[in-house]
Amino acid sequence: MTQYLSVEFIAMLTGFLLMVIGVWGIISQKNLLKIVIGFSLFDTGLNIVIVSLSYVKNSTAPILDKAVEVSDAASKIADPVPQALVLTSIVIGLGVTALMLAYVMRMFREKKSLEINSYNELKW
Amino acid sequence: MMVDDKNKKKFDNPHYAKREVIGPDGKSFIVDPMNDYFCDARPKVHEPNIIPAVEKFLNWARSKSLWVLGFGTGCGSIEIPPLITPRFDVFRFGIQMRPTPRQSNVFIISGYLSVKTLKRVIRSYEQMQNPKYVLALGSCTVNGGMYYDSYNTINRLDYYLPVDVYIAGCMPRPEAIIAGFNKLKELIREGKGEGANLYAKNFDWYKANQKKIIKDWNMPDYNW
Amino acid sequence: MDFDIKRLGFTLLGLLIVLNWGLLMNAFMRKIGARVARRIGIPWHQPWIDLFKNYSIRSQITHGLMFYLGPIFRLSGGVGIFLFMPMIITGDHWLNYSFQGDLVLIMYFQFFGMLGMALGAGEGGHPYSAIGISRGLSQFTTIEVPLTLAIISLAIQYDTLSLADIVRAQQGGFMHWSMWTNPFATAAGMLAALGTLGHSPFNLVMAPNEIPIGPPTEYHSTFLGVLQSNGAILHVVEAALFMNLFFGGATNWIEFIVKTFLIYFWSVFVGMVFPRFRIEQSVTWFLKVPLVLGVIAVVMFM
Amino acid sequence: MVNPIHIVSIALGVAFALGFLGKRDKLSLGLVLSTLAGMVAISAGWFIHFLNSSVEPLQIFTGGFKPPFAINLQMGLAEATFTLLINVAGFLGAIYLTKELLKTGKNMMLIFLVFILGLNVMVMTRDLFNLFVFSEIQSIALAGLIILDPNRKSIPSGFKYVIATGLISSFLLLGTVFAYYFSGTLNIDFISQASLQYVKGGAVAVFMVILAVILELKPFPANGWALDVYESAHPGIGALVSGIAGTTSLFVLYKLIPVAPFISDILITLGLVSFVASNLLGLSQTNPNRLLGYSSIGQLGLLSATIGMQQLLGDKFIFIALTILISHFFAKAGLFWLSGIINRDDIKDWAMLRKKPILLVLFGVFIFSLIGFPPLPSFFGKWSLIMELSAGNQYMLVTSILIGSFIEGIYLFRWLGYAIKLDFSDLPEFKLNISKFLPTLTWGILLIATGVVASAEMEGLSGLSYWPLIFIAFIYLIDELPIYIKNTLSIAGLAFYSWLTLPELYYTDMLRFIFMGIFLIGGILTLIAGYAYKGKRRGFYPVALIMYAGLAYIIQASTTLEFFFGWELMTAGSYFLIIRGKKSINHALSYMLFSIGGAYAILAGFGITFAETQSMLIASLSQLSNMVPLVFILLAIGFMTKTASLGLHIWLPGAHAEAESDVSPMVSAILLKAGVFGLLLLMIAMGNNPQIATIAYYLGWLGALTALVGNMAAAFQEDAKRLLAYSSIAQLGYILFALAMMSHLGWLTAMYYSINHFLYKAILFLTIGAVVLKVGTHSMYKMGGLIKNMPLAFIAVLIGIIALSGVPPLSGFGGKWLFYNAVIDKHWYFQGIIVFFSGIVAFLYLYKLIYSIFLGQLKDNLRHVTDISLWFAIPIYILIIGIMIISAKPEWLLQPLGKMISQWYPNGALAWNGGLATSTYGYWNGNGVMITIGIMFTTILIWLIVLSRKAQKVKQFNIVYAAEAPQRPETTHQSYNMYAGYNKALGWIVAPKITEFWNMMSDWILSLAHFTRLIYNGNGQRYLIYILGYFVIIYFLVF
Repeated sequence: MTQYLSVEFIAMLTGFLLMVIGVWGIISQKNLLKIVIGFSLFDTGLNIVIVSLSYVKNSTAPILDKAVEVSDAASKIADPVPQALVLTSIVIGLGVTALMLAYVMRMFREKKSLEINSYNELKW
Repeated sequence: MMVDDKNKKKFDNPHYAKREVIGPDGKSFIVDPMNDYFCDARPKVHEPNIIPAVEKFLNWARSKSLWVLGFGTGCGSIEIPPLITPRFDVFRFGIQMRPTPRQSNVFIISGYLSVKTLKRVIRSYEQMQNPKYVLALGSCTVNGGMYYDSYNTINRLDYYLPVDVYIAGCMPRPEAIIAGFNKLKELIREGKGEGANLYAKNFDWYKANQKKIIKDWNMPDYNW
Repeated sequence: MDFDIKRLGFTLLGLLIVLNWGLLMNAFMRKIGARVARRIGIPWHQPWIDLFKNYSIRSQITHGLMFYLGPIFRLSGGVGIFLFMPMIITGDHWLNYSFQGDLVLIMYFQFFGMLGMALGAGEGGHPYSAIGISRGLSQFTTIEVPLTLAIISLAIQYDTLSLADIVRAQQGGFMHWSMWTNPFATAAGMLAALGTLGHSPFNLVMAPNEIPIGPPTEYHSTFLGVLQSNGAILHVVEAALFMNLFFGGATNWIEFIVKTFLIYFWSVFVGMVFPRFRIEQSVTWFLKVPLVLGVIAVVMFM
Repeated sequence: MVNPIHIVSIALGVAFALGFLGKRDKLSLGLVLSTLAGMVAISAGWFIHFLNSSVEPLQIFTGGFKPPFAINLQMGLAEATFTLLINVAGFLGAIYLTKELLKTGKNMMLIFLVFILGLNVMVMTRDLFNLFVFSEIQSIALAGLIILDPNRKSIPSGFKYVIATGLISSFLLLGTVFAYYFSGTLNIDFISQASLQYVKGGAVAVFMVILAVILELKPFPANGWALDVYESAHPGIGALVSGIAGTTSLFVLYKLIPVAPFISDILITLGLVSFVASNLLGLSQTNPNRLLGYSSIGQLGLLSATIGMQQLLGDKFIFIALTILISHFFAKAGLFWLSGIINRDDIKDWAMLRKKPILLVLFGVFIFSLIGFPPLPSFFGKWSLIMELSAGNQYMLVTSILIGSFIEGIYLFRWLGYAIKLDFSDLPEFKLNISKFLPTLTWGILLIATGVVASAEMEGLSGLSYWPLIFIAFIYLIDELPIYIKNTLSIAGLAFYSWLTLPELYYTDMLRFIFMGIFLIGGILTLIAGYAYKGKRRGFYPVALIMYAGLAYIIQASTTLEFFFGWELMTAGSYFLIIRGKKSINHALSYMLFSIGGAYAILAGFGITFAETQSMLIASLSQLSNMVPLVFILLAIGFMTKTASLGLHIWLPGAHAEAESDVSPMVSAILLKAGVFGLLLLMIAMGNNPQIATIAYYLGWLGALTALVGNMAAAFQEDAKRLLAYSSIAQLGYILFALAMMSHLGWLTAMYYSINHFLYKAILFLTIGAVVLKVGTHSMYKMGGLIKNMPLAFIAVLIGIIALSGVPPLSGFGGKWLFYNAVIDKHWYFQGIIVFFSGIVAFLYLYKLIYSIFLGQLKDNLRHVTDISLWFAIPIYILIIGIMIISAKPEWLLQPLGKMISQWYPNGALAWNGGLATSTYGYWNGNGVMITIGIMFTTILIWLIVLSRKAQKVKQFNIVYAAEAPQRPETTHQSYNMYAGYNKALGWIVAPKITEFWNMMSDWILSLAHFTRLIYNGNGQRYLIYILGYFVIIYFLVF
């Protein structure tokens, strides 16, 4: 039971919860901005999940200095790779979100509407 | 050619008027049905066989095989069907009906002849082959009979066609017609059934007579 | 091929006999028809007189080359069937040129005259000719089906397609005829014969009161004479075909004459009794009863 | 050798440097183009390097660490190939987009460069996270490129694209990190070594990674977003998305398969579902870009399925995948580029291509490449794919691939037909921009070149000579020259080939000699008629020669591949020949569809054969022991689509009737014999197998019914060429019937018929074609009385119909005689009766043909028509001489034929005594009959000439006509509906039930296509739901 109360588990659960909320927002909201927000939530949740994976109990930050010797670094520090990944992922998420917002702006400029259903011209 | 041009103007059959048509190559040309559709050779005189014996034999055969064109021209045509019934049975004498003028030798003008019918009679007659014979029934063919003063009935048939045998009566009974056939046979056997040659010889005269009475002459002059 | 003057002589003599017998038979049939209608009818020599008359017509017209060739094809068709058919089976004299081809040749040579005639009449340009031909061809397609079934049945039965061999196989007595040994084929064949010989109820091709006389509407004088000669030959030869197939052939001319007369009479007899069929009626009729009989005939020997 | 890392570095460097260039757009473009050229050079260098030597792939370690501690890139032959493809396409794509890039400025160029860069890295990287990063870079760049041409359509579709790819790459990321979590590494090689599929969570992780890649490949139905991009983005971008991005994703998929081997099976299913469904949806699409989108998705589906089949295909995998991929790569990009040049929203407007004929040729090359026609690479790819799959007994896969390809063929050939045939006079003029044209042309040339390279790789194609194809290419190059030069050259070519092959075949192989003779001599004769045409007749000679080359290949083939090569070549050539007719568009399409269907049946049959015998020799058909009936039926169906047997005959009447005057005899008298030859080969190979006897029995019935229905239908036609076409169907029915007898006499009949049919059908079609050229109509009732204007034509038709009908003494009778003997010998009485009946029905249409055209009443407008062209008359009369010789001396033909057939069926041969042939049942002396009839006919002719020498010649209306004169020729010519009574009695036999069946089928398929595509309702959210749903469903399918 205790393992389900651990930090990493709660973090991961939160992350997945956010992702579900985000997906729900993306597929249920009709407003373009809300969709983008949904996506943002989803992305954040994803990032939390990634970070939660790197957590190693009772370990310290993955910085090789006096606190952690190189020789026993592997057992003492948290996994640095997901942290590096999450940085990249955040950047990319930012880029994607920005791109989406740019698109929303142009769409609004074209049609003066933020309703996703008014962009159904292309079909079949 | 004796036919005068005045009559030609009366050709009013729109199907026989000259017309311009466009060929498949896109070039247009004139079609003149009267010349293009109909042969314009005159009927010729066909002399009998130069060997008298042969001609005599052939005449005998012709007299024994009289093929009648089944074309009822007037009221007398009702007298013709009885000929082939068991009561009169002209098959006995080698007489039979043919449906096409090409194969017939005998043309029975059965009674009065309206101008309109005359036109058809002339056409059919000219399409029969030499030798051919005309049997004329009743007084109408002799002098117009009871229609002598009608505006549209001819009075005297032999102005228009060479008649071989007239059968008097109004109308003649089948017996009389059979008698007429017998007379015709005699004539043929004697070599006197040369109506076709007579017609060819005096073609211009016959044609002029025909055109005089047929006002709307809208057929070719030579009906082959 | 060696030229055989004797064979040619016999063949020409046979042709002469067949021609005259055909004309005479024609007269007989018309006479019988007249008597049925309680008339006296034509004299027995009327066909010859008509033939002479037609050859003696002085003037003729022609519509063109094919019109001219039509009767020639037609007569060639009739004479050709004669040439390839054994007439009298005993001896070698009256077998004609049947050694050049078998039953199949005869069957297909029927079309030679028909086709040529149809072409000639077609060039005549008369619509009635074309109507007659279209009817004739239509009718002919189905007439041939039971006949072919009958022939195939015989070919299986006698194991040969040679007409002479089929006739030889039937020799030796009345009961050896195909009529008895293969009654269904005979029935199918004889019903087909009604169509082939062209009497009522299958004379729609000529239908005198409707389309004057169909294909020969434009034919006259010598052309008609040639057609008449062909008609005489063809009727005898067709009858001879059925005689050879079903009725034991002929061993002498007397037998030949009697048998062909009776076969021809069969079609005249039916013609006297039944009125004319419309084209779709006659086409379908041949695909009913005669066809079934023919199928039974084939199944019997399969 | 430049380190491949510099592909990345120079691209990135230039991308940054562009920012400093200010507004100097032209300079920027120049820089971008030269960068791309540099990238091409680098990858080309590596490509050549790896091609020439079997060196180990180069590993590049970034940051100096080895994996798993750092990202590594790999450059091997595969990577070099793919980066080369990407960079070349990127370079040419940039050239293609010059105008647009200059208009939008350097930002777009920058994005373009980044896009290509992203793809390059995706190919080279061995690191999962790096893959994610660069696929994101690539998608973001692409999202930017979509609004290269910003409009109402492209902006929303870009948005849909961003959301969808965002979602998909999130899955990729999620999968990546979990894969890392379970394996402790991000390196693909290490992950695959870790065998994550056995770890519970690990399997899910790699599953997510793979599925994200699959979703990048836009599988049906989770692909609405991609379709919108295809439709709305600039076609130049569409080309990049479909051609390069798709290719890259495929490579990534290929790379990742070792990570999750369990996905293979599901991948095959998904790919094939996508392949079949997308092609189905393409059926009711009219927008060219969206149509290309469907086609792209279909091809990507096929390719991903191929990747899944890696284990099944073994050694051949690389070859198969590469050839199909390259076909897709070149063809799809090329088609998108063409679409950009045309710039129309309806595929019907593609007739515009004809304003620049070279574009039409390119279009044709691309289309044929997608379907897989020789000598294009996908032909070899599909062939090998089918062979290998069959060898693995994967018949379900074979079936679905063939069905999908067939459906693809429907819309692609419909489209091609529109481009070739529809009227383009109303469409606007357009200028061919060199920057747009050059890339397209390059792609076309590269496509053909790769085809040639691929063909060199094929086993079982060694016997094929490429000289005919080179000769055809030469003829195409001189297409601008006048007709007589090309015609003479073509005839010379055929004559030379005849001289090369025929004498040798005569001594070695009689069967092939005869068919080769029909094909080549027939070809020469029909080409002679071509002199009658004027002008240049563009495009005619190459396609006609392609058909003849195909026919010749079929004859010379010793392996099934060569045979199929020739078969497809012939189909392609004849398709173009047929579509040349004025109203041929639909008929050519249905011809093509039946041909493709038939070809696939043949392919499947050959595949099964190969599976068992492991041999591609045609002779191996005879060694088959399992599934013989199936193979026989498949191959027979394939061949019978060419012989147009009942049920498969729908294409023939229209195709033959509407074809040009000298094409009709080519396709009728000559082409159909290819099917006969195929059937003969089949029966020779398999005839000994007892299981075939039953099938042959039914084939016999089929042939008989074909003969009956064909002839019956011919009798009711009003169109002269359609009549002859139905007659061809019937004649081929006779031949099928005779072949199916599988006896000496049966085959003798079939061979004799084949030769005869060639002779008289060529005569009839040539003559009628020549007449049609003169009178300008096919309708017989509009002609009439032409005997006086056209005596030469009349005599030719007369001889033709006498020969066809089987009336003695001409050659047709020999066929009938043989036929009777064969039927009785084989005891096939009832089928025989039907065939016999149909033979008599033939008289109806033959008479109608000759009467309606040449006899009866001459029409006004035809009064001045002259006789047929001499150029038509020459081949016609040569053929007539042929008929006369065979008629007079049938033994000259029948004796060698009999000798040839005796090697397969020694029993039942004819006995010859001079000219007299004797069979078990009957006898026939063709020579004697000819002489007898000749003498008799002449005698009677002389007799009548003597009697009627003085007959008066009269004109057309001098007929007896109920005492009146006829009025118009039109109302006096009894031709229309000539056999009304017959129709009333037996017309039900030809009620178009079969046509209705096929129409029903096609309606059903079309409505299915229409109904299915309604799932794409245009709502971006719906598309996301599809993606999620796809994910979930596949998840439950896998686990």
